Amino acid sequence: MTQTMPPDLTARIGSVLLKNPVMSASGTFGYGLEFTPFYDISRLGAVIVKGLSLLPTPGNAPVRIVETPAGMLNAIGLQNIGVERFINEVAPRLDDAGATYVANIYGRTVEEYEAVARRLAEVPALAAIELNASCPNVKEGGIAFGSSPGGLSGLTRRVRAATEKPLWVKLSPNVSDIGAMARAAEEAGADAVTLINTIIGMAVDSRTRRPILSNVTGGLSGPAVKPVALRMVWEACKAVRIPVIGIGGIQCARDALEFLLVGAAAVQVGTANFRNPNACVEIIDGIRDFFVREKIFRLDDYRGTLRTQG
Amino acid sequence: MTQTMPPDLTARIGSVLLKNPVMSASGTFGYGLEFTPFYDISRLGAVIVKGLSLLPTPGNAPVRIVETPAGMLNAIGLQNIGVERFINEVAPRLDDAGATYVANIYGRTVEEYEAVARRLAEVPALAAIELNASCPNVKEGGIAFGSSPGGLSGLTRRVRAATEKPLWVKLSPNVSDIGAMARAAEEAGADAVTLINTIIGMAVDSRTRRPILSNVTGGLSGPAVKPVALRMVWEACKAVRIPVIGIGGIQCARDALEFLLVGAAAVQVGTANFRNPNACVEIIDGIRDFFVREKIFRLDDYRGTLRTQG
Amino acid sequence: MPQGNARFVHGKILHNAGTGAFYRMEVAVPDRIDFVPGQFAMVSGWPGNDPLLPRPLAIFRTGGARGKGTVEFVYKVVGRGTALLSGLHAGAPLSLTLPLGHGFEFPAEDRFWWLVGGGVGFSSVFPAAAVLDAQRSDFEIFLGARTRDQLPPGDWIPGANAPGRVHLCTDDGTAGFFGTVASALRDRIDRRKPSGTARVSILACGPHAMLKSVADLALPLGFRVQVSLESSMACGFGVCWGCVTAIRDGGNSGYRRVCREGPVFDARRVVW
Amino acid sequence: MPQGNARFVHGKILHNAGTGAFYRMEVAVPDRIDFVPGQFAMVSGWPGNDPLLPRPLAIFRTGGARGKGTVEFVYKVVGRGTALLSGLHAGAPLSLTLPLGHGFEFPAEDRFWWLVGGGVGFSSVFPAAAVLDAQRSDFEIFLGARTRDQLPPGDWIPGANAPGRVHLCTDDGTAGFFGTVASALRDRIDRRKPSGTARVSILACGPHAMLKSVADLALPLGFRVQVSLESSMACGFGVCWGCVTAIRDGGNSGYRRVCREGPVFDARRVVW
Ligand SMILES: Cc1cc2nc3c(=O)[nH]c(=O)nc-3n(C[C@H](O)[C@H](O)[C@H](O)COP(=O)(O)OP(=O)(O)OC[C@H]3O[C@@H](n4cnc5c(N)ncnc54)[C@H](O)[C@@H]3O)c2cc1C
Ligand SMILES: Cc1cc2nc3c(=O)[nH]c(=O)nc-3n(C[C@H](O)[C@H](O)[C@H](O)COP(=O)(O)OP(=O)(O)OC[C@H]3O[C@@H](n4cnc5c(N)ncnc54)[C@H](O)[C@@H]3O)c2cc1C
Ligand SMILES: Cc1cc2nc3c(=O)[nH]c(=O)nc-3n(C[C@H](O)[C@H](O)[C@H](O)COP(=O)(O)O)c2cc1C
Ligand SMILES: Cc1cc2nc3c(=O)[nH]c(=O)nc-3n(C[C@H](O)[C@H](O)[C@H](O)COP(=O)(O)O)c2cc1C
Ligand code: FES
Ligand code: FES
Repeated sequence: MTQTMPPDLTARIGSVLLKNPVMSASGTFGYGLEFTPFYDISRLGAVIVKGLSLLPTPGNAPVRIVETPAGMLNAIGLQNIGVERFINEVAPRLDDAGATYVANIYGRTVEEYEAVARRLAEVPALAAIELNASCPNVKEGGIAFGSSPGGLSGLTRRVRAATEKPLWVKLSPNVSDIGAMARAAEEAGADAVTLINTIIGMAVDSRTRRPILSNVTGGLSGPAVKPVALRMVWEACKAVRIPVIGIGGIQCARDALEFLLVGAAAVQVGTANFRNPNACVEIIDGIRDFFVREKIFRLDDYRGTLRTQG
Repeated sequence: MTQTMPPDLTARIGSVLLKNPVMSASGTFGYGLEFTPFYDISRLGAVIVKGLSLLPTPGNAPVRIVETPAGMLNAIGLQNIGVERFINEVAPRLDDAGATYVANIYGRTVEEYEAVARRLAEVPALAAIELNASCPNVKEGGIAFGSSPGGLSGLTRRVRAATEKPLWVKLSPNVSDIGAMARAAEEAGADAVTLINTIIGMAVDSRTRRPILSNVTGGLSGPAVKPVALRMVWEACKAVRIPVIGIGGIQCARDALEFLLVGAAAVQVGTANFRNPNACVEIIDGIRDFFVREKIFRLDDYRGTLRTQG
Repeated sequence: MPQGNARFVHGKILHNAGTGAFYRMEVAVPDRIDFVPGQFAMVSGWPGNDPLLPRPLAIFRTGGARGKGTVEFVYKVVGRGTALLSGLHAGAPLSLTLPLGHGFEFPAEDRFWWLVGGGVGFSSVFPAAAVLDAQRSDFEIFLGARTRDQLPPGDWIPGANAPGRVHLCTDDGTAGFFGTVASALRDRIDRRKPSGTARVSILACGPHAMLKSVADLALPLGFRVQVSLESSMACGFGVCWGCVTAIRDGGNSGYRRVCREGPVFDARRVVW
Repeated sequence: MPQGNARFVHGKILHNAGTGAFYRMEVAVPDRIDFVPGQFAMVSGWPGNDPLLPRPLAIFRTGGARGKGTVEFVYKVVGRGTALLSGLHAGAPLSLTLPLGHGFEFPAEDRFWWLVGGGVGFSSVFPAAAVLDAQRSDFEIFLGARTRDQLPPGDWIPGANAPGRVHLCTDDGTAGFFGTVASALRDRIDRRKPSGTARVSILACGPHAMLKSVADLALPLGFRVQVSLESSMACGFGVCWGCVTAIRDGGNSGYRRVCREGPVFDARRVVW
């Protein structure tokens, strides 16, 4: 390999500058601190913490997860410590770790979403708020807001008005027209859209005749959903001007590159962290190596360069 | 194993009586005759033939398929010999083979759908017509009709009026509310709904920066989609009174039983035929063995007995 | 909150062979692993994404030195993941995240130890026995299995030589005590000379029903009972919240992660 | 329309070992398999659903008798499926659908045969050579590879002993003719004594670009050229329409299934 200067992996999500385009996906990375034994989490583009609600949430009864072919279903029910404890106990330690971090939030009502967003103003270092308008696993949860353009734009407008922070809206894939959902978020003032959240699925035991998950249905994630996620991210990129953050089944650098190729400004890595806690940093290194091999100097020289004609 | 009389696997789809609940899925079984070297196709509940159009269709340019984690994407573009040749060359041979068979049809316009349905009146032995209102791989194709309840009920009504044959409507999973789609088909006169068709996905080559499929996007099938298919079939069963035929990622008897458990009246097996040409008959035998083991005497004693409470 | 010494390592299988009902596998790892009995590893290594998730296995034994360690596991083939593991040959690569979870505690004041293993549950109590044996504690081992051939080989049992130490029980009476481990414990309790006031401390691992009956039996007698629970896991190190179990803890009751606050819990807190 | 003798069988690997750049695998199957050179099998056997689809491999040789057959394959590891195959040991189960596709034709009137194999393409031309050798036909073999070590072992070549029969070519000149197979063919044509008017019949298998250049060279000379094409396949027996290639056929032109109307096509009909 000839001597070359390292490629510039900087990713820009609106006003937010990330040192690289690889983030951890919410709910698959705890509050970030759990990964400090494995590597320095300040190396990540950003850490997206587990979905936060106004009050601590107990979550669903077990069984909460089940493996499926090349994927898994989860119905955690958004168990979390609540925004209060996040602000007092977690945020300071993420600051100490030098991490760039984003809070994923949800509420059972629009008012709860607003309240959580407002409270987070107290965290100066918080890079952005990711609005989970699509959690399939809480009865009242975001899904109500997340399945129609109207519902989504209403929610987004309200939360937009409640915070100065950059606002990322996380989209549900369980819709007929993902482009329309992305546009609804854009028009309502979102700074970026993130997709995909999990696809609603189900698993049953043919012998006991019972659902495997206490919640009956759960959210599908992992390699199995990658082709669907990639297509939706591609459609969203064509539908909006704001940055699109790609998620879904990313396991290795090559997967991440595919999302960047179809136009994603950055990616998030979720389920892959479970089998390989080092997945995120290995993906960052893999993207860098690929750029060096292919003589690509800046992320933007690669991003969105898919050639669909001849 | 104590001496027992063989369980009754008869499945009733409205007026259509099937000797067992296992059918081949359209597009994965050719015209049925290709399987005669492997087994007697009259053993199947029914053979659903490749989607038929009014005129022969050349289909999409290669590359048409690509493997994905526990699944595959296809963009065949509905290459088929046309309804004329089906009637003259294929149907008689299916009759000779003693097969119960169903024609899967599609058109680029409502009129084409009607015309194909009318022509098929000439095939007395044809058990039913399956309306593909959901092929993701032809630009004009069914998807236009298949993605909104209004579009679907309009198409269904017209085709319903054009044929005396039992009419099954095949639903696209690429929608926000599968229950609403199933109801639209039911209210428009469908005798049954079949689901799921493939989920729209995409695959790209990060190095050449090109899509892998000539059609750019394709339909995802195989084990990867099973959890999503199972959930949608369960929702459809709760939404309508007409029979629901379950499809999606079924590989073995246990998978098929899961669809029957959530309420499907019968199932179709698609991608599994590729790796194992005997998949359908092995699944029939597996269901029978399970019923014997579990002392279940009739299909209806098992179908829809999922216990979601306590 | 972070488990200080947890790490993700690439190992190489040294040997992996079936002995009776169980497989015993030794894996070479980059460094020596220090662990607390009851802690476990998340193990994967088969090619492809199906199965997708690593499988939790209790750390049975570790060895080696700085820069060159070994880890041993004992497992039973119950499904696809363990079947794939059993098919791996010496030299095959394996990915491991370890050591994980909250293991057994050994309070100095406890003087009589009863270690209870049901099925393959012995894989997490034998390491505890090894510790107690090393510190010359007074301990007895109760092993339950469906039939004789479901019991571990005698030479796997630490300190088995000591008379009256090992109690075997089989549901079908083909070996040792005819009945469940719980009934064997009750029997042992009846025969027990009240040696002072020192209470017995029980460490148990095995099927959920067995753990419950042991707790129901021993807690009323004032024994201290620690149980190692099982649960389906995705990550194993506390980030997915998939493995929880309900824990009684006064005003602070709720779902706890079996992989992190557990797998070993105080039996009094477990909501059975 | 149905391929009369195609069947789905469960086989057992007899041996599966690497020789230079290639693996050679012999599989025990329930019955003897009769096949036409150029026909192939769809092969799978790894556990799990990822990879999901079987892989097409040309039938290299078959043996055995009624009730006890064997099939041999030669393959190159290029990706996940072939890598998994290469990791399977003797005794491992394998699923096979075979024999499949339309193989090479051997018209009686053709008297001079040139067999052309590029890369692992020899796997479908050697069986043709074996047939021609058996019927004492006049044939020559052209084998192209990037480098010497990408060529098959000499003793795999049927009838290699006959002088002047085998022409080796390497892109880097490390063995035989320095250049592509196509240029070696041109060279051979130039040196060719016009032995009567009998035309040469070419059977070729290898990279798409090589097949095209062979066709471009030989068709204008009136040679008959049969090429074995590759394509990604899902089923391999004509039911998914995933493997098509564009074929010129007068008013009846269109997409043909490589697995069924092919993999061997008349080079004049192929739309390159
Ligand atoms: C902390 C911990 C330590 C463990 N230590 C050991 C050990 O040392 N040796 C050993 O043999 N096993 C151990 N287990 C159990 C082991 O993890 C499971 O047997 C294994 O994950 C099954 O995987 P599989 O793919 O073979 O079976 P699967 O195909 O995943 O499932 C097969 C059957 O086992 C059940 N099952 C799957 N996972 C679990 C689970 N985690 N707990 C209970 N039932 C399950 C399934 O419901 C199914 O009925 C431990 C489990 C935990 C949580
Ligand atoms: C009729 C036929 C006969 C064949 N006979 C042989 C044989 O005898 N020996 C042998 O070694 N190979 C043979 N091949 C090629 C072989 O099928 C592929 O190399 C194999 O499917 C690759 O699978 P994989 O999982 O290892 O690679 P993948 O992971 O599937 O792909 C690895 C790379 O190979 C490419 N690739 C995948 N499948 C094919 C394909 N079918 N054709 C061309 N490129 C492909 C992919 O695009 C990718 O670049 C044959 C192919 C056909 C169609
Ligand atoms: C166990 C689990 C918990 C999750 N929790 C959340 C959450 O709290 N908020 C959210 O927006 N997404 C959540 N997700 C979705 C992921 O962030 C991600 O969108 C999805 O898993 C797809 O990415 P992947 O295939 O890389 O996992 C969760 C996913 C998993 C597997
Ligand atoms: C190669 C291929 C071709 C298909 N062609 C059709 C078709 O012509 N008409 C149709 O209604 N569905 C078609 N399908 C969808 C299948 O019938 C089935 O709905 C889908 O593949 C999900 O089932 P599976 O996971 O068992 O394959 C096709 C699927 C595949 C893989
Ligand atoms: S397995 Fe993920 S939190 Fe316990
Ligand atoms: S591979 Fe299915 S038709 Fe050729």
